[in-house]
Amino acid sequence: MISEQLLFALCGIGIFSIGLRATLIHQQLLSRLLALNVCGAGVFLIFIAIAYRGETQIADPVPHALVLTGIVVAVSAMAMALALRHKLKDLNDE
Amino acid sequence: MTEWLWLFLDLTLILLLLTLAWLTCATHNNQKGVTYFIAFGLLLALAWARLKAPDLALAEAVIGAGISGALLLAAIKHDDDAQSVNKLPSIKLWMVNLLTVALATLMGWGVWHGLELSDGNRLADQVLAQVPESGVTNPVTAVLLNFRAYDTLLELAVVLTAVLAVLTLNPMRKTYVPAEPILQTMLSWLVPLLVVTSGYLLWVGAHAPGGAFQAGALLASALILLQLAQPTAYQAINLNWMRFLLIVGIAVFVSVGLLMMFLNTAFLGYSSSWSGILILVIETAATFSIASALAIAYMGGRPDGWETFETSTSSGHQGGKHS
Amino acid sequence: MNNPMVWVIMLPLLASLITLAWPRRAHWIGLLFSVITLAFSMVLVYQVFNGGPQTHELGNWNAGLGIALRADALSASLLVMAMLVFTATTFYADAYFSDVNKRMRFWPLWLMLSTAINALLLSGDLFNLYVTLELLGLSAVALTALSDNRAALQASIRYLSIGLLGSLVFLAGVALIYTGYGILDLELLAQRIQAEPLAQVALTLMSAGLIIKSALFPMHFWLPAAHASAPAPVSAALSALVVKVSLYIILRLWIDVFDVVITPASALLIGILGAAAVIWGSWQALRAERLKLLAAYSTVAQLGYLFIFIPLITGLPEGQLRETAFTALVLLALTHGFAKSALFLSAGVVQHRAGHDRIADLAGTSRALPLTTFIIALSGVALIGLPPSGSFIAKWQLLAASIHSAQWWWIPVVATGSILAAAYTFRVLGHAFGPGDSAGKVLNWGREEIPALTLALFATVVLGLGSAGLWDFISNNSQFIGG
Amino acid sequence: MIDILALTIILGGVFFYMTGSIGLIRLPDLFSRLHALSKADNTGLALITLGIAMLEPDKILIFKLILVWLLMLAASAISSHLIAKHALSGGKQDD
Repeated sequence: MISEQLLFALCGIGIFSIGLRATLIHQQLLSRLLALNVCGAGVFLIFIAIAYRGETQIADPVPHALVLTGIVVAVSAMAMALALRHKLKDLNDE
Repeated sequence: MTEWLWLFLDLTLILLLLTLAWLTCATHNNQKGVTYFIAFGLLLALAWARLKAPDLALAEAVIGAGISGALLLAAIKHDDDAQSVNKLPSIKLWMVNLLTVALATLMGWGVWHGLELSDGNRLADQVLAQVPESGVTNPVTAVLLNFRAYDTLLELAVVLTAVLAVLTLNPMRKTYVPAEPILQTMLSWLVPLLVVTSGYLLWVGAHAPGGAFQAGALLASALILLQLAQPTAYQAINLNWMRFLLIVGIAVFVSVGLLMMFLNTAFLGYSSSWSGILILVIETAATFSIASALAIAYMGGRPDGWETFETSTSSGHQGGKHS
Repeated sequence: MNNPMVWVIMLPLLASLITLAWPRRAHWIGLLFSVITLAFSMVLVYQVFNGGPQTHELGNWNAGLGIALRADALSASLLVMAMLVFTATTFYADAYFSDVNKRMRFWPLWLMLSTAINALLLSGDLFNLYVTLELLGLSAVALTALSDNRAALQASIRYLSIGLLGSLVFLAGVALIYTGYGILDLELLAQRIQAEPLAQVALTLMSAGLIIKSALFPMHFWLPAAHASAPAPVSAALSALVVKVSLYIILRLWIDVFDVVITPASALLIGILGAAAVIWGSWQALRAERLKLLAAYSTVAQLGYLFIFIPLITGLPEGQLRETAFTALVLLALTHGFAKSALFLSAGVVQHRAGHDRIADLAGTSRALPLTTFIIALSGVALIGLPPSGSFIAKWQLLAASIHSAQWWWIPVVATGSILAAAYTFRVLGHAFGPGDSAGKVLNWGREEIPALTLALFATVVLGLGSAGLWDFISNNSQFIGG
Repeated sequence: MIDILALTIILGGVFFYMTGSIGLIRLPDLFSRLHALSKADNTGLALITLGIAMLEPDKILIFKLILVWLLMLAASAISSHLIAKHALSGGKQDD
């Protein structure tokens, strides 16, 4: 039977690839931003999948801490990208 | 029997995650994309819970789906529906597809090989053995604020940088209409509840899932709700306080770190009998900074008077050239 | 006062907070703190010179569990270069921004950029590298967006999404490393790593992410727009430092940590990309119509040279020859850092004075701005690789290494690149010295020109004449060669 | 015995949820969708909360579950109200 780690890690790779493909394809900022966030979620899922150590054991806390950092970094980057987008729209409207 | 049930549930979750990821990425309609993305974030929180990462499930629900969702929805509020979609030439599209598939295959191979190679423990045993020394009992908090506290410090710097960018780029959004009475009634008891819950999360982070980031994000959502109900509430805000709140997290963190360097030679090397209290102090300060940062990110820019006070109070430093 | 490594990261960070809290005195705080930080970076070099590579285990946790700061000759010399460029540019920037509000926006972000660069150069941990990369990327984008016109905003949006993509791909590689080895610390990883599929896949991912960020040839498309549209001091830092520190991680990974994994074919591939960057970047620089765009394309080319060193170094046997090639690489990186920042700063002066930086309309600049023209010429000398600049010695050693490792095919690339560099430099100078209506008197803008002149002199004279000292320093204190 | 009862109640909750979701997809306009979703989901949530509470020995956790249920109830009632009111006042009715 396939282990949960491999199963979810492969899912993470799948999500990463979907996001990566969309990042490369989309021209428009917001779609690209969503794609980048999906892409990041895939990487996070790989980390958390391999941190899982079965029903009985505590999971590895290091990847959890790393991903928590990653989530906060991702939301900061998103806030900044949206601010840039807003400014550009304002300039375009003028 | 239960094993197969788990496998079935896992596969369902994975399939849903992949589908939502695909839908988020495939649509050209911003509104749909954002909606799918929020749903994706919530499902991801479920996946974190499944993989025994409750700290992350909390963080993802509050930050990943909640705050990001709010930011995105606020951003697309005034978008036109019609999106001009210029399609890639099909050769380029196929190259991208090929690249992605090749990379995914490589990564799959790498992960498979990596799982074979590893003993499955990695740093876990080492970290768990040291957790009693760290001053807290929640291992994730121990890693975040003691073993790898430096990462967390730089992460706060990342948050501050993003907020500085938001503050420099735009003035605050001012298009809010007065809220429904029913929403205001709800908020009058929901906001205090959120504040209390956020304090609880901060406190409980020492020994159970929770901590500064979850607490900060929750506090930020309280601020955002307040803004939705009372659009004028922020015009009275004291700008010096706002500056103070933004920097207090890093300032306390660095001060503690440097103080410990004088006492114990290593930057952030807490004296072990004090580490619990030091971590709580740092986390409290960080909660305020994160909350104010996320709230400002939602407001979309600087409040009135953020920049102009220098010109009004002093002629200051002249340009220094063209003379 | 016991550890300069901590101080060079914490001082700019603290300064950034103070400038935010007290914007009225921002420029004094910025200048003061960057000078002190520069002093600490020199202390660090002194320590490395006397005591070999330095380690600081943060939080008193051993490096596997916690994070370690590390400095060896490579990171220490890049750090000093970064701080010199940064300090000079800080003095320049103090005079550059005339708008009060803009200056207020500039300082906290600028010091945050310095924090990120220093933290990245000293980081000894893979995930920590990711966080510093993000800090670097976000502060660089925010600074680019400071010149708030449409072109700059479009460039910075592109810069941001490309940067995020790069760091995510890098992070995916880190995830694979942690999967297989359970290690994030670079030194422990170097002991543990073997030539196996996992390591190769992970290295491919991490390098791909970093190549995007350091704008190696096929991934260079975002760089010229971003670097050319940012305010001049920001462009100087972006071109001289920001792309270079991503390249520093690539070097660290390829030559130090993953050296057993590297195959000659992969080294050759990255070298070929570097060669393509040299030719393409120089050609585009020659065709560029604006001075800042020329400088940006020239960055693409100059980074290419640094990548050509990778197949040479991995192709040489351990020992004297390899050390020499490696030192030449460092020398070239340092020289380019100084020369390119000087060029961007002078371009900023020209732009302020003339209101534009179109190369074709520069006629008369040499009379109106003699010192600035001189600085442009000096940086040109370093970019071409004429004596006595540091890059002359570096390129000489690059040719020598090509011969020693029997990879003669790099020689025509270097020759072509240098000829093209000479062509684009003389094109600018030719226009600048041309007869023109240089209305007005001779101008010296000391506060802007002196920092630029200092940097240009470092590139051409100090590094050229002082290269022997650098040679000793690198070959005795590098982790790379095991010396 | 209590296990089987709890399981039945939880399954009942799942049934209500599914009905609500089918309603969301199949019903023709915003108001009936909203109706189906809020009614069915609240009932479903109540049943699932009840079922889990029966299985849970820890009293504090039961209290927390009830709190979750109440909060969800308030949130869904108010958000449905807001969506409906927005739609009535001239917002878009389609998705």
